[in-house]
Amino acid sequence: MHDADIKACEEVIKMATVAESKWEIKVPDKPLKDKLYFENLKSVVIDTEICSRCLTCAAVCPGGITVVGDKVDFPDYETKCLDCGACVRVCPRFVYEPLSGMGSSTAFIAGRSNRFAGQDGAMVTELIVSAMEMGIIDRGLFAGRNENWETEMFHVRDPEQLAITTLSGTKYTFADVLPELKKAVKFTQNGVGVVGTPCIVSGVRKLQQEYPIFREKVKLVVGLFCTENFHYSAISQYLRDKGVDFSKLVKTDITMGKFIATMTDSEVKFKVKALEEILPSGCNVCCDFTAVEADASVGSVGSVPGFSTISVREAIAVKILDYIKEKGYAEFGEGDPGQLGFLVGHKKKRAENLKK
Amino acid sequence: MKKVTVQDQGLVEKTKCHAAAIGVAMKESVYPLTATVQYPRQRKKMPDNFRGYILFDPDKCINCWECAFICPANAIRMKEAPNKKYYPTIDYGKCIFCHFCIDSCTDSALRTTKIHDVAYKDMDEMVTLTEEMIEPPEIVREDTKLVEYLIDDKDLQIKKTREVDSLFMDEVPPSVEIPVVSQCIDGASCIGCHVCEYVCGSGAISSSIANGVMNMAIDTDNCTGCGLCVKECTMQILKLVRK
Amino acid sequence: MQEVINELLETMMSNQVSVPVIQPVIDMAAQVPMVGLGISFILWTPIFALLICPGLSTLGIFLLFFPWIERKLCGRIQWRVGPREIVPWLGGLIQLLADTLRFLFQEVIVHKDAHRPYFLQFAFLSFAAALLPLLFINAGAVIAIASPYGVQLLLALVCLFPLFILGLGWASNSRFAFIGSVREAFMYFAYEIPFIIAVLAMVILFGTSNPMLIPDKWGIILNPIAAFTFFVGAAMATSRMPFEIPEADQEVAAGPHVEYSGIAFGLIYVMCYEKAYILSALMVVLFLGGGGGPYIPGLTVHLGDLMGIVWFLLKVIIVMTTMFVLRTIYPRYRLDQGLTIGWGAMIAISLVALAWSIVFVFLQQGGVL
Amino acid sequence: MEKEEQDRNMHILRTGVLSPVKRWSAKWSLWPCHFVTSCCGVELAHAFASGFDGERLGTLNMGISRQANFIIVEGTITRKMARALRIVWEQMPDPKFVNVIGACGQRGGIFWNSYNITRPSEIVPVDFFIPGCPVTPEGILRGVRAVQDKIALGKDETTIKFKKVALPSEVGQGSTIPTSPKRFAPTPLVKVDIPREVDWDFGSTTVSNLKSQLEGLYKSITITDKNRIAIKTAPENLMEVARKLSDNMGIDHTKSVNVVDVPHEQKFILEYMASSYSNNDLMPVIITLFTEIERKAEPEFPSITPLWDSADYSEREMHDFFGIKYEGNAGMNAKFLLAPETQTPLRKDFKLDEENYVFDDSPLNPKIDLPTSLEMPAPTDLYDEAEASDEFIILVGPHHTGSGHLRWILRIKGDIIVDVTPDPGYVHRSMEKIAENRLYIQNVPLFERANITDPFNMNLGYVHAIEKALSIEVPERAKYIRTMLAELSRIGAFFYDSGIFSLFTGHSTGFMYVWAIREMILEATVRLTGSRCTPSFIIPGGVRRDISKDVLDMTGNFTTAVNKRLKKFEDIFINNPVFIARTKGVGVVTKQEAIKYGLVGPFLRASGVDYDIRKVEPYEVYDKLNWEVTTGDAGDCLGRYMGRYEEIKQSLSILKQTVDALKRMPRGDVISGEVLGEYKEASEDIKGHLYHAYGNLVLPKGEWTSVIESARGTLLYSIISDGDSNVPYRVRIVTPCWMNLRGIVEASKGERVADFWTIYGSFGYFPPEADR
Repeated sequence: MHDADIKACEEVIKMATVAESKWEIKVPDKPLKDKLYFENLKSVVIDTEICSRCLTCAAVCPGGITVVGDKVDFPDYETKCLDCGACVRVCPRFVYEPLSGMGSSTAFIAGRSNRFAGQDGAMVTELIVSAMEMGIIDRGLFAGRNENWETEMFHVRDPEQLAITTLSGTKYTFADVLPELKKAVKFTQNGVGVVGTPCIVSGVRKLQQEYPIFREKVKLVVGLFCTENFHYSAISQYLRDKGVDFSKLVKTDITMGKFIATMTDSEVKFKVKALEEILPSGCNVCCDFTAVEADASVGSVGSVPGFSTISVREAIAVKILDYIKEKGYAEFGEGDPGQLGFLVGHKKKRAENLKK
Repeated sequence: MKKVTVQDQGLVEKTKCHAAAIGVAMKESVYPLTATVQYPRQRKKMPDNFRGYILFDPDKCINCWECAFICPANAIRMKEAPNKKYYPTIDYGKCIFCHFCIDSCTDSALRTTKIHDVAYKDMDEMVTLTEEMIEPPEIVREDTKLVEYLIDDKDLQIKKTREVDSLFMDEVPPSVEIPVVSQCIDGASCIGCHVCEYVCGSGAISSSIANGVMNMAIDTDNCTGCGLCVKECTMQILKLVRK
Repeated sequence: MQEVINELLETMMSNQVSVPVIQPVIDMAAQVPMVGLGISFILWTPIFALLICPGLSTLGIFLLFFPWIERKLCGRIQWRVGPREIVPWLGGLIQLLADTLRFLFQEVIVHKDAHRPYFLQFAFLSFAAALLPLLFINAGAVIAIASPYGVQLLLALVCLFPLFILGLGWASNSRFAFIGSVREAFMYFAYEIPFIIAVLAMVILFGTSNPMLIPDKWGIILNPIAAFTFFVGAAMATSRMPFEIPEADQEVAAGPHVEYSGIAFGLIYVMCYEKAYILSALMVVLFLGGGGGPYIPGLTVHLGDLMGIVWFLLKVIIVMTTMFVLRTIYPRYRLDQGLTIGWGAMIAISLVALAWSIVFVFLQQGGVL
Repeated sequence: MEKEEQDRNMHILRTGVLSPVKRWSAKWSLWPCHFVTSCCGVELAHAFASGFDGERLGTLNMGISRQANFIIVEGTITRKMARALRIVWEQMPDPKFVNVIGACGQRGGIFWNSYNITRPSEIVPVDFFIPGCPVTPEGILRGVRAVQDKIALGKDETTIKFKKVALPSEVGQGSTIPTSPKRFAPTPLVKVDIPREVDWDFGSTTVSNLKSQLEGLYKSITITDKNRIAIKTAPENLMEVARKLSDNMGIDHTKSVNVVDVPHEQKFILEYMASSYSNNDLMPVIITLFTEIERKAEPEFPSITPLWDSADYSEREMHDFFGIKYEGNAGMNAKFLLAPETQTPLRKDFKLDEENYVFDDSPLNPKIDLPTSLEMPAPTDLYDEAEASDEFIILVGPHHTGSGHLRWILRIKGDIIVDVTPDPGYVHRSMEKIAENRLYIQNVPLFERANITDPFNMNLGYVHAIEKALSIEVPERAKYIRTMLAELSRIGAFFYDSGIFSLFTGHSTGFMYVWAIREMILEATVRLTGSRCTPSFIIPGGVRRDISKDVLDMTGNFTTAVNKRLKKFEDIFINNPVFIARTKGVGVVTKQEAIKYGLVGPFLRASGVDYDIRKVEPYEVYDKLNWEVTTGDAGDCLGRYMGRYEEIKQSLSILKQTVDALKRMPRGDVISGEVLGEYKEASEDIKGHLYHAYGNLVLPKGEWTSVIESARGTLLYSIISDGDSNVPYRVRIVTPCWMNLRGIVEASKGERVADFWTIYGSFGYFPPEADR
């Protein structure tokens, strides 16, 4: 064959290897047929006040759903909405089936990290860092805060970064975890570990269910025990009224039905019940206390002070815990599912009560 | 290691050096090694790879925005043409003549010229619109001679010829052709936002809805491999692959 | 009244510059009443010397064209072209005309810290004062004031220059001008003594200080050491490289000149050329045989006095060019080095020159030479 | 107002009976004042030197503003320089004209979003703008011609005429506007001691040695790369560690002082990069000593200057940039590089304007608030103090024939210099800040602008840091090409400095001669790369394209052709007894002083330290070539100059060797495939694929420090990457001139006033390089 012929043949072969790229996308149903998907979302979730502000929609929206004030909104959706339907596909509450209970928990362990100091056992930190060390993930998403106790997301990529004091400790305000998760997925090479409240965990699972890329990249989901969460504007105002000085605030905590804000020189305590007046509407309908969909859930409830309770569900969590045990990074004890059960029940009851 | 020491000059040495210095001056005043290009009347010949003013060919432009993206001085901005495509404009008040744009232009839509001596009376005129970049411009020229610097192994030789150099190259040296096309590597993760379709300047990406299923397709024949869709895809599921 | 005029006329007519080749023209013009008087007035040697050569006109032409020569030559040595585009076919000959006119029309700024009256006066005075020594210089046989003490007078007047430069610096009230003036004062003392001694050596050698009586002998051959001292002294006096210390552009930003603009600067700028012109003329008279030159058949006879002038001017141009071309050859000495050279080597050399002259004269009188 | 001012000048020329004469004379006598503001000044010098000889047009460069009637603003006018520009303009007599050359002086060029530049057209009325970066000499002369035509003929016209061609109008598919190519990682990981596995035995022994010596004082000791060790300490222990390093290991100077702002972690990372000139084994090793302090408005930290004096000016710089107060450093009361009104610009919360890629109605360039006052503050009570001690103050610069673009405050007593205070920053164009906002590849031309007399080395240093980070092996041919280019530019820079030196000693012929030689070098550069001064030719992984044979021949010829002219230069300048008298024994820097003040490059070697990075830590093909390091013992101006001269002869030999090697080599790959990835075919010529291959370059996380021997000495680039963003998190550049600034100051003390310029010239100081 002549050279030219060889070349031509090669061309043909090359053309054959790259076929036309085609793919299909499932278009979700629209309850309101003539409206944009966002308007559907708005009418079904946002306007009915069952939105949990998990921001899963914002994480996928190519147009620009964001939070305006305390509400999820899309101010100029009429022009910017691309009407792709991603928001309704991922919204955990568009078709809402409230979850409750303990999920598929296989074990309840109490643990305290030897490496990190936290509000309780610092086991969230420990789990993520150990996963990083094991090479399962290369970054973890934590909610930090600024000097005004507003939450700010933080991509932890190195255990040393966890020395930052603002990362540890419980925050009782919503964090923009999922939009950050999307950025993290963009940047990550190995995988991402994410920490979040039950609603966020649901969002992550929904994302993973819908889009393989999240299944592939989000390797570890640590849930947090959660009774309620607050809008920043509401709770900060409330706390200020109670005399909390944010510049001196050291930590916030809910124990034994009491909200405790510890400052450098004093403490402010009040009944959690009192906070019900500012409870976000989305939390009212939520019955999930333990983040049932998470790989593992962590919280202070159910173990002695200084320890965190870990509710282990998935194999990956077991693997990490084994690693921790092997390395001796943490002390372990027995968790008490009973206490947990009480709070699970309490949350469910509250939702049912409020529903009425 | 070489150590440099400078000896003191003795009187004889000094006198010699004085004489040498004066000697150079005397010799140069008779047979000078003049190196001057008398610019407005003569013009130095620039090589063909000279980086000067930039011309543009809209027919070759694939709308990839790479010239604008790579411009370190942000001198290139894309302007919407009547045909809804975006073409570059150059602000010579910012341009640093690094020609990163030309080296980024896959299909040689941008090309160089040897124009580099221009005076503007105000800064607003320095913005060159796409319309003005297509045809070679006219500059004020007073030169009648072309001067070429030649370096042989003895000295710099200055060759003067009575000709008026053309400042425009007839041929644009082609770049190595590396055919790449955009492909979807994870169609299941597509959210169907059409961003890729909207940003595509060549219309290679198409979509259609039938029976509750949206069909997306990239036409590899039309795809210019500009990579904009890859860059814009919010889910990062597009990739440039070799054809 | 008539007698006085007649006497004056007689004096005039007896001391005319003789140019045989144009004598017929002059004679013809003399027939016309007023024109003839005018022509003979101009040709009257002192007036001719003052107005034509070596006086104002020559000086003016020098100032207009000498910097061009300098710039062209320096340009050539420096591998470039020099002023040209103004008239390409003449090589930019009238470049200095443009510069001068431009300075004339440029604003003269007197800044608010300057001493306004002196600031302006010194600029003009220094220009005027620089003209005075011209009276005592002869171009060949043409001189304005022939005096037995001509050379001394000339020296005395030349020594006035630094005073004006000091004045310029003082009136400018600027730090660089101040440093420049101080440097000028230092240099003044350093070059003045060897310079005067060198001239004295020549006066002794020639046995006269009347420039008219100095023979057409080449002093540079009779006493080369004195010639060298004089030349270096002149370079120092005119702030030429390597002694351009007071006006060091890169160091004190032209020193005393730093605040001057417009025509005031123009005057100062040309002053340095005036100075160079006068010192070169003196050098020509003392060392290079003044207006003397080889006999050129035909020309020498016909041109008469003009021939002396031509030789004189040619020599002046050569000396001045040499002096100015120094700037392409040398960098600048430091102030203390300049002073060391002035007070040390130069005085020593000048004393040797003096001794040489004395020995020379003794030998001459003893009939050895 | 400016329009009026501009009209006034033309009005003077247009009115009066003598108007034609006025116009004719003004036309042919445009004397530009030396307003050398930045790198375009190099090309201005070329336009007025033997290569193009602007004097032909009647334009004679004049040092003094009072006598000039024309300003050619050469590029960047910084906030500090803006005042000088206005003052100089006001000092000039009417009628006067202004040309602005170079993109920096127009819409800012590559520095368009710098925090420290202004636009000359907002300060003085401008007659003509000449584009370019830098402008070619032809462009400068074209500008002069345009002004001449404006004066004589009243022709106020742009000299280029574009033909408008209608764009295709058949409406195709429209497209949306893409987003910015820059990708900033959220809460980036900023860590300067990321360990790396390297094959370096000496490193592990050094580390264990360090660990035993610094027991209890350090937090961690990490090998971050070959020859790079990072030591982390607590803030209070840093001084002690430094003392131990200095006493026990002979670490005697700092190469760089760096601060990294990490707002999301509420901390500053304070770094000192130290190395040794006295311990031969440790010469190539750079020890990064760092600590973390809390981020607040004005944090305090003890200065390291009592131990390492070489850190002095860099600490002052960091004080300007970040507001960190180094206690014990004398310069903490005032700004050093920046204008007084600029506040801590390198903190991350100080945002620069973002690029706009779309041509729309938005303004073409960001708004700049001009400095309001024309005062140029000198240190307060300096005058009184000087007067009390019978001293005299002279301010040299920023507009002075012999100052370059910075200000020197000379305290003199009689003819003796008592003290010199430098006031740099007149060309500080905030490269470090801008670099944090640009793609890695976009910073290649940026850093080159620091020193356009030595562009290839400037390029090479930055590219080296990237290649180190990515562990790229460069093709052999590219290595030779790079070595050739680096030496070419070293020779060019030497001749630049020689020219300036000869001007400073008052020798204009020396200047003209070397400028003619430089013209040859630039001719070679333009044929090699397409640009005279700013080639941006070296890119990560190689060079932009292969070099053809005839250009190689020409470059090879240069090495012998230069001799003829060099001999004449030698006779008239180098061997000139007056020159030797001026420089011998002047401005002596002893070996101890040189080490103490952290001098670099040939100026260090002139004081007797045998330290050349090309030998110490060989890069490219220097270890394969035959050449010698030149040192000297004298440490005076002549020694420094002759040392460099000797070095240039070595460089010419290296150049010859590389050209010969390249001629023998077949044409081939010049860009490493590792960096090109998918675009491997472009390895001979990047044309068409530059953005594809480099637009999304991301460096692995950590700090990547490269040092190379540039023309004037050690050039250090330190890139901190977060591993995610395609822009650097922080880039620290320490240029040789910045380090040598101290040398000038110290060498000048006790010398005579006129010697200051000799010393200044002998150090080859190039302000844009120092100020960055």
